[in-house]
Amino acid sequence: MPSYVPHTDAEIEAMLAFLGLSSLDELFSVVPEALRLAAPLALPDALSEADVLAEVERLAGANVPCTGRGVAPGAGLVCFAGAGAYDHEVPEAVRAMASRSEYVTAYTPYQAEVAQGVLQALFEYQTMVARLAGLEVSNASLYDGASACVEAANLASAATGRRGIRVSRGVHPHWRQALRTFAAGSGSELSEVALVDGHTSWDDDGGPAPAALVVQYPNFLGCLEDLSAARRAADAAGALLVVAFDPVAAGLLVPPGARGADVVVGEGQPFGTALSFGGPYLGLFACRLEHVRRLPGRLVGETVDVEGRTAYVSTLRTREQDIRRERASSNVCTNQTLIAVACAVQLAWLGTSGLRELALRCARATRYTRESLLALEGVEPLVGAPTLREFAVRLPADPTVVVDRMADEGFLAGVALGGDGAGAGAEYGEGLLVAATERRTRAEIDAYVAAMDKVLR
Amino acid sequence: MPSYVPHTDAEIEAMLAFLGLSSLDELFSVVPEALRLAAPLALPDALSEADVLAEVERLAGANVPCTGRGVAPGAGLVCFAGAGAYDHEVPEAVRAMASRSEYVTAYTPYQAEVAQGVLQALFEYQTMVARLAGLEVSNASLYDGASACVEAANLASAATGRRGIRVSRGVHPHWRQALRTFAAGSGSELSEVALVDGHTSWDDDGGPAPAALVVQYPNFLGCLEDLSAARRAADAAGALLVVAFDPVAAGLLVPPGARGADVVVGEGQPFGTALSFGGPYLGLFACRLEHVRRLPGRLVGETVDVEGRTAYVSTLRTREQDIRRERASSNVCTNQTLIAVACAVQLAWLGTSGLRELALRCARATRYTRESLLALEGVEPLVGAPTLREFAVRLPADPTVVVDRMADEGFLAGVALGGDGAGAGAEYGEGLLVAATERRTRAEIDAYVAAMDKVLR
Amino acid sequence: MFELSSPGRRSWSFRSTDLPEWDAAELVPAGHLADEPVPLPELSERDLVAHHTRLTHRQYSVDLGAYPLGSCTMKYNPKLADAAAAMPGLASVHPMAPAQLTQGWLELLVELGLALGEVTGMDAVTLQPPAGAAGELTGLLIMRAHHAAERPDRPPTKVVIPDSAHGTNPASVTLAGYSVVTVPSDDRGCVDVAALRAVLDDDVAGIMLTNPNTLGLFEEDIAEIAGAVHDVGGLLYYDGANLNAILGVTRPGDMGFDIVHLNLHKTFAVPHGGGGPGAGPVAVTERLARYLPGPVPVRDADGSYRWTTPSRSIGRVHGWHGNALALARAYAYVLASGGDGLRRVAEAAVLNANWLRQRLRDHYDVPFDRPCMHEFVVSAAGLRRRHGVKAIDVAKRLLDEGFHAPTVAFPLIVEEALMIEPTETESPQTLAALGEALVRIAAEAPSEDPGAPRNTPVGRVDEVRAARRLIPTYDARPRA
Amino acid sequence: MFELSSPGRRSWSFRSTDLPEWDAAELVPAGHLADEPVPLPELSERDLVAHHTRLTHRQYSVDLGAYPLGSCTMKYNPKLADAAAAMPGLASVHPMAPAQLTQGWLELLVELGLALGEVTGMDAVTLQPPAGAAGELTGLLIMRAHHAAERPDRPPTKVVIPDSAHGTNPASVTLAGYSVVTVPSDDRGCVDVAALRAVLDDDVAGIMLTNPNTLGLFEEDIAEIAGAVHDVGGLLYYDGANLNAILGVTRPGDMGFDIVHLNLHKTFAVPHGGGGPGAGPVAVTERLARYLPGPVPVRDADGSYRWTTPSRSIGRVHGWHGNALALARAYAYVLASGGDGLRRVAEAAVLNANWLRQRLRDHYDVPFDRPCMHEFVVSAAGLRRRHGVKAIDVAKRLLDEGFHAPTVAFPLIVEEALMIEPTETESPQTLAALGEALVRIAAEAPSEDPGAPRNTPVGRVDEVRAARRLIPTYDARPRA
Ligand SMILES: Cc1ncc(COP(=O)(O)O)c(C=O)c1O
Ligand SMILES: Cc1ncc(COP(=O)(O)O)c(C=O)c1O
Repeated sequence: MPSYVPHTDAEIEAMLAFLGLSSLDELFSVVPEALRLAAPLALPDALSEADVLAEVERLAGANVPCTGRGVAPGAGLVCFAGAGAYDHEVPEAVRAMASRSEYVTAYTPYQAEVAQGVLQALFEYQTMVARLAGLEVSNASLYDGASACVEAANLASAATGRRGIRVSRGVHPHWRQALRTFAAGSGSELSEVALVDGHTSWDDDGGPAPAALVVQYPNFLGCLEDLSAARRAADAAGALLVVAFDPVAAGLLVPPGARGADVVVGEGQPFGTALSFGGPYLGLFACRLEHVRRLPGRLVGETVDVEGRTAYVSTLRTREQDIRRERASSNVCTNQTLIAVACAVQLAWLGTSGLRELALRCARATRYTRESLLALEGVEPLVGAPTLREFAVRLPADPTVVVDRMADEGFLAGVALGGDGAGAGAEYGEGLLVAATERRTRAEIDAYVAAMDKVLR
Repeated sequence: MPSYVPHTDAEIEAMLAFLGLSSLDELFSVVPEALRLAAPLALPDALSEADVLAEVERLAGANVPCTGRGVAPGAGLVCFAGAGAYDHEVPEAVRAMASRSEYVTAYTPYQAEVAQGVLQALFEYQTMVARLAGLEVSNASLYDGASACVEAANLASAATGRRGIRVSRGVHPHWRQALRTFAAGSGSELSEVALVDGHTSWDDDGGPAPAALVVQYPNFLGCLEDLSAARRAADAAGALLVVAFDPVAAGLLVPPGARGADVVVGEGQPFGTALSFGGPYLGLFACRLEHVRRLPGRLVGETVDVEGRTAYVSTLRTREQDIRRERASSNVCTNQTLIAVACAVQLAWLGTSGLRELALRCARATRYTRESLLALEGVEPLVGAPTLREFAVRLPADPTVVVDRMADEGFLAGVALGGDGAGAGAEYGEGLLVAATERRTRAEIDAYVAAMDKVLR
Repeated sequence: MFELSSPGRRSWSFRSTDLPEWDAAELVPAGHLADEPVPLPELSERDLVAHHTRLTHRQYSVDLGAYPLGSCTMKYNPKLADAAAAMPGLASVHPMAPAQLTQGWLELLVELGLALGEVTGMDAVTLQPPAGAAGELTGLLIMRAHHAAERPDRPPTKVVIPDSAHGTNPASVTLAGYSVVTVPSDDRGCVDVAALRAVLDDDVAGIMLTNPNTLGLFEEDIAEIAGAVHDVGGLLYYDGANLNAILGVTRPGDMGFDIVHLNLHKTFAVPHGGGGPGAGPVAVTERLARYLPGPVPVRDADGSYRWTTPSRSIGRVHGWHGNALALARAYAYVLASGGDGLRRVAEAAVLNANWLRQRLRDHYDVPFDRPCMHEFVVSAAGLRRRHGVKAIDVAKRLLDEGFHAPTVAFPLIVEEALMIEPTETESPQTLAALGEALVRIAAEAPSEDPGAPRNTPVGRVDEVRAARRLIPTYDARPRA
Repeated sequence: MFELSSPGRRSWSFRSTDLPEWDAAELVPAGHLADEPVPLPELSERDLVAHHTRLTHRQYSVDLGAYPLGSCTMKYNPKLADAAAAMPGLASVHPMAPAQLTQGWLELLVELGLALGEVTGMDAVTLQPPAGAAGELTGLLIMRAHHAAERPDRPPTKVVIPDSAHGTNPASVTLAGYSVVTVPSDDRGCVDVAALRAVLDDDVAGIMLTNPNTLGLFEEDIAEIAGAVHDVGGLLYYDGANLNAILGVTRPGDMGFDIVHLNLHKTFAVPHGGGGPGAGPVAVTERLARYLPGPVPVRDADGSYRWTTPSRSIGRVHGWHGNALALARAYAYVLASGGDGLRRVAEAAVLNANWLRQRLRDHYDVPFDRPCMHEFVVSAAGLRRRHGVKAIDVAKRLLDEGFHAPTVAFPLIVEEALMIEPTETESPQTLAALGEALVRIAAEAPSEDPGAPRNTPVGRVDEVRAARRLIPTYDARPRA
């Protein structure tokens, strides 16, 4: 119906004539007869724009989104789920800038002279991510937190010539799964390090000397790991320390770089990206300058043009696969530039004081939710370690069932750990992982706890 | 909370120091003490962006919008109301272009060298509107259809040196009200010309020779007036003929200019503007070239720059109030440029074939709705004349009550004429004015008629 | 764009409806059906989007930088208002939907009206007028209705306006059926009160003023002026274009005005849209409320809302309820600002203007050399005399510096006027850069580049040719 | 931007929550609390918006014009996909919300998977990989898992790729733990089948190909190649970057491929985002379905949807479900196109490429001079020899003409390569203008302007300096 092919029949004929052809089919004469499709693709007929949108609207209507703000009843769930994907506000200015079509419809900035917009935005992104991490360089984005973590392991292996990767069980279970998947190819030897009451216990596991120790801060259960202890353990093993950090909590916490992290990775979704059913998100990646030639993905550098004006360009491209092919430090080509731009806009929207305020507000809401929930009969902390970004509780009921029932009350109650539905990270035992962002009000939290009280009875 | 004032306290102090002042209050020392507000304005405290949007969302939630597409139940009403404001699809490309911030946040193109974007878009708008009207010139927008009609009356008075304006009762009642309001100032003498079974009967009313005859095509009740008859009547009176046309129906109908209209006005909302609770809409205005120096509002012309490149500029500005002051042909300054740009984008999106197809689809949906409704017991045509864009029926019930009850069924049933609620245009008798646009499907119309059947029982 | 057209190419598609496919001849009675379709450009969506995206790259705007166009208040409009106006619960409401289906809209309008009443110090409001000039005419028709009721035998026929007034004022006066009496400004740039007194008599319906006036100067004698006009039975009309200067500081109502229009697109964060849409609500004192255009939204004791028409309404001034989505934007801005925020707007606007004025004082002629409010006027008369550099040349040079130009040639009472309104949303850094550029332009006047602007999408545009060889449409182009 | 910062200035605001205002020290245990806040720029919303709006005016994009970047398929992406991806019912869903709350998403993913299966001629799909390269690695890990299961004792260790392959292919092969065996192209620009046969043995896990290949030429011997690779127990991997050329014409599955990735950002209307996000689903034949990353969405007999993990899944390759909103865009595009529409895409893409190729044939060297598919490669080797004008110079000149440049220096097997992919969304008029510009540039080579580009936001950028004096952040700038 709406064809995005502009050619009219008359134009097609004229073009074919120019080529000495008499039909469009002849364009494909190089394709062996036997391989040519005899019938059209078995797909539905083309729909008009309005029909497409109506169909997508129908599908969207079959979801129960986290659009609840305690405003209109039936308008969606009020979100208390986190576990690596958070319900933060996306300011309208950020939305507006990230949807500028020049950012949206450009490609990788191969021709710097006409790509200063994207390049400068990425340079600013790199600067701010490096500052957040407390390190010297950042790349211009990876796919998501999980893939950033995989790349960090690869960097560590290349830097140390070792294969072992010791990963804390406090690292997001999905990230550990991804590490395992890609280890099949990279040859990394993963070993997981147990949590003791919410903290990683780095005692030597007797395995071979590792390339890296990987720890999350705050970890999957929201607990604040002891990074100094991790650094000591890394030093003892001669390994790099990879810290998967939460960039929002970073508004309050000592930067991982300042605690000795060699590589810092993270999920950038909280800055400027909606929940989006998990993607596109944003892999944050920062490291010490000494590793810059092993940095995966794109790197933008500042330079000058022929007239000496400041200009930006993709640099150290000899690391990349289009030049170095099988010896490249990573295969990442298309990355998440637009999401990185949104992140850069949002970080500047926050500024120094806003980031701190955001972190503080999240911490307050989380604390208030935690205290209120723990006041309910039978609700207990899952671990004892102090938490910040989120927290886990043990419930007097199957957490997957609780999540289901709470949805009827208008809440996404959290992420179920274990239980009959085999919630995420069953290894932690049965529990509910709860996060409250700056969007959660006292009224919403009180209503949530009241609903929980009802559901648990 | 979010202050759009960027100044920090330190900056304010430095700036005050530069001015030799010691407080912000001193800036206002010229304002006599007695006039200065003693207390702050009695307005609520500033809200954060999120709180503002939540409050507006609450208000939006207290409306029942015409978002129904027969898709999700409870998602809003399916719209069968017209009466000058129509539920057409706004294509996403149009939405995207009309929200480009360069169009949105510029002002009137006073400095042509940096306003070629708006100027060229308006030049294209003028061209397309003139073609729609079948006339030689169009201005670059007026406030809405009603104000365009008022301006047309003023133009005619100025052109003829007469005061009388004979307005058909087929012209939208609100437009006639506006004509009356402004006649109090302009001194126009309005006389209304009755409809006979849906058609204006132009028999001489014995009044003074009029400046203009004003007729709507199709008229308020959707009927196709006889423009040739109107032209003859105008000729007989030595008056200009002003035709208020529907730009969508223009996709099928002979252009008013070709039937002798001197001025064509219309409401441009159907092209690219949502229902918007009545505004911002768009006043279309086209006339014969001989009247160009009386044309109200802005006019863009093509010219060249110093290097001979094609360029656009506001022209014949000596008609305008900022130069001609009390002798200006109109007081319009700020107009509806952005809406005109959206209209221009949408007209080009439609193109020759799309406009015709749109008109055809509206006509089909309207015909199908009319035939189905008239099949219901007790539903009768309000007038006999053939209709196109919409139609009026007499119902076996109070139309205001019917509209209310149909809303419970998920439909905005139409616009009530007369009835206990004193619906619009009570002068036409009790009835319901119904329009069906290209968005209405057979399923929606069938459901509408079934609901009507239920409501009327 | 017309050159991009190719017959048969298309962007359009429509919802599938499954309706009978009657053809045109079956639907349109004989004699009405067009023989030929309307010729419109036929483009792909791709070319249409590229065309307009490229056009926007040839367009300056507030979002790109400073826009110190005096009298126009080209400030930054927060993006939150775009989001508010886009909500389907507002944007998809039919204007004739019954009140019980539009309670949210009515509440919004009532609340906005109350807020505007508070800001202006007035008692009742109409939100119908779609722009400032429409507000002016509305206000003058209210004035007219008032006099017709009060003095039916010999209603007054004249309205006084100062010589510094904006062009819409005299035009509106004429359209309201009054004749214009111009009162001169004194040497301080304000209304010459003696001269005003001289023209006041019982044939004067009222006076239109803006305060601060178009020179950016506060009319300090406003109380005296109000007394004098009221004494002859006249009313005072406040042109709200300059309200940004006094938000939360003083109010037209307190100054003695009877009728006020507001330009929500200047003061209340409605973006200018390349020339509109705006919104020009009119606020009046209690005794004039009965004349407001109808219908107006009201809140009933039970908390529900409905439409009502004032007892002696002048009638409708808009097809519907005014530029509703612009009103929603303004309401969002009021909520975001709060009372304190609005005062802060005025403070910063006046601070910025005075700072820049001070910065430029030694480089341009300053006709009325005293502290200003939110804007000020300098003159290039000296530059013209000494170097032949006119105000318009300064303006064009400023375009080359990446800024928009100030308003030129207005107000008319200042020779080679440059009217500069920085607005409150420009930072001190931007202000410094703008001042720097203007100082440099003045300094370079002796060797002025007559070819400016050069860094713009097109060079100096031939306005004379546009008017002489009028080409108002593509079809009017001379055939090649 | 950092220069615009002023301490204490701000854009931010947050929802009012009415929560206890514990301070940082009460919330963060000792030893964890930062002494200093993270230094970030402090801007007004106005300056932030102006900064980015200005940056976008320094950025070329598809929406501004033709972007014939070979291998990248920079076609116009319909705006309807933006609207689809913005729907709150899709965009505001938490990735860990239980399946019963996300039935719409699961249905969308299942339907998209089915459509991609039909387009590629494969049986099962994972939508997790977030880009093409991620798809490659995923596919190769599936290959690895297959061999590990089939030949656990002596799994193969090598993957064959042609010398014309995109750089991600060898990089992915390495990351998958295989070594790369390069096979040369023959003088027709296709895989040298004899050379391929020579390297095939049971240590070969498979071959990665794209067809049409990176020269835009269809590998006519694909059936023979497939047979030969399958004969030694290897699998065929299809790099889907060039799928746009064959939509609805032929399918990788029919050619004998076992594993296919698609670049939805090239073929299925996901905008490129300045370098991403994209989506790189992987489709496989029935026998490989068990290895797909999990979880995958499935439809149960009762019409409901749930997640399941394939029996021998290689595991997760993304933190969640892939770039979900990109997938929603692609689904909207599939719906809008339908089967016929997709074929029309291929036809027009191939038509455009051949037309332009024909137009340029006499003006550039054409290394493999025969009809192409959706793209083609010309060489500036002759221009370089005769006039010292390199491919990169041609590219920079084209920027000055208002077009984006083609891909330069790829594929590596062509000296001074210019790889041109006009895509199907460019009209014949645009194509003609592009051809005209390229012909002119070749004609002007004798007097080539070495200063190009000149009409761009900056002139030729010093890449060498960027690498030598690395400034990767604002903080690394040399202090002035
Ligand atoms: C002083 C003054 N009065 C009135 C107006 C007219 O307002 P509008 O353009 O909204 O009709 C303007 C607009 O520029 C103005 O500056
Ligand atoms: C031929 C070919 N293969 C693979 C890729 C890699 O895809 P992506 O950039 O999505 O990772 C590309 C991208 O340019 C390509 O052109």
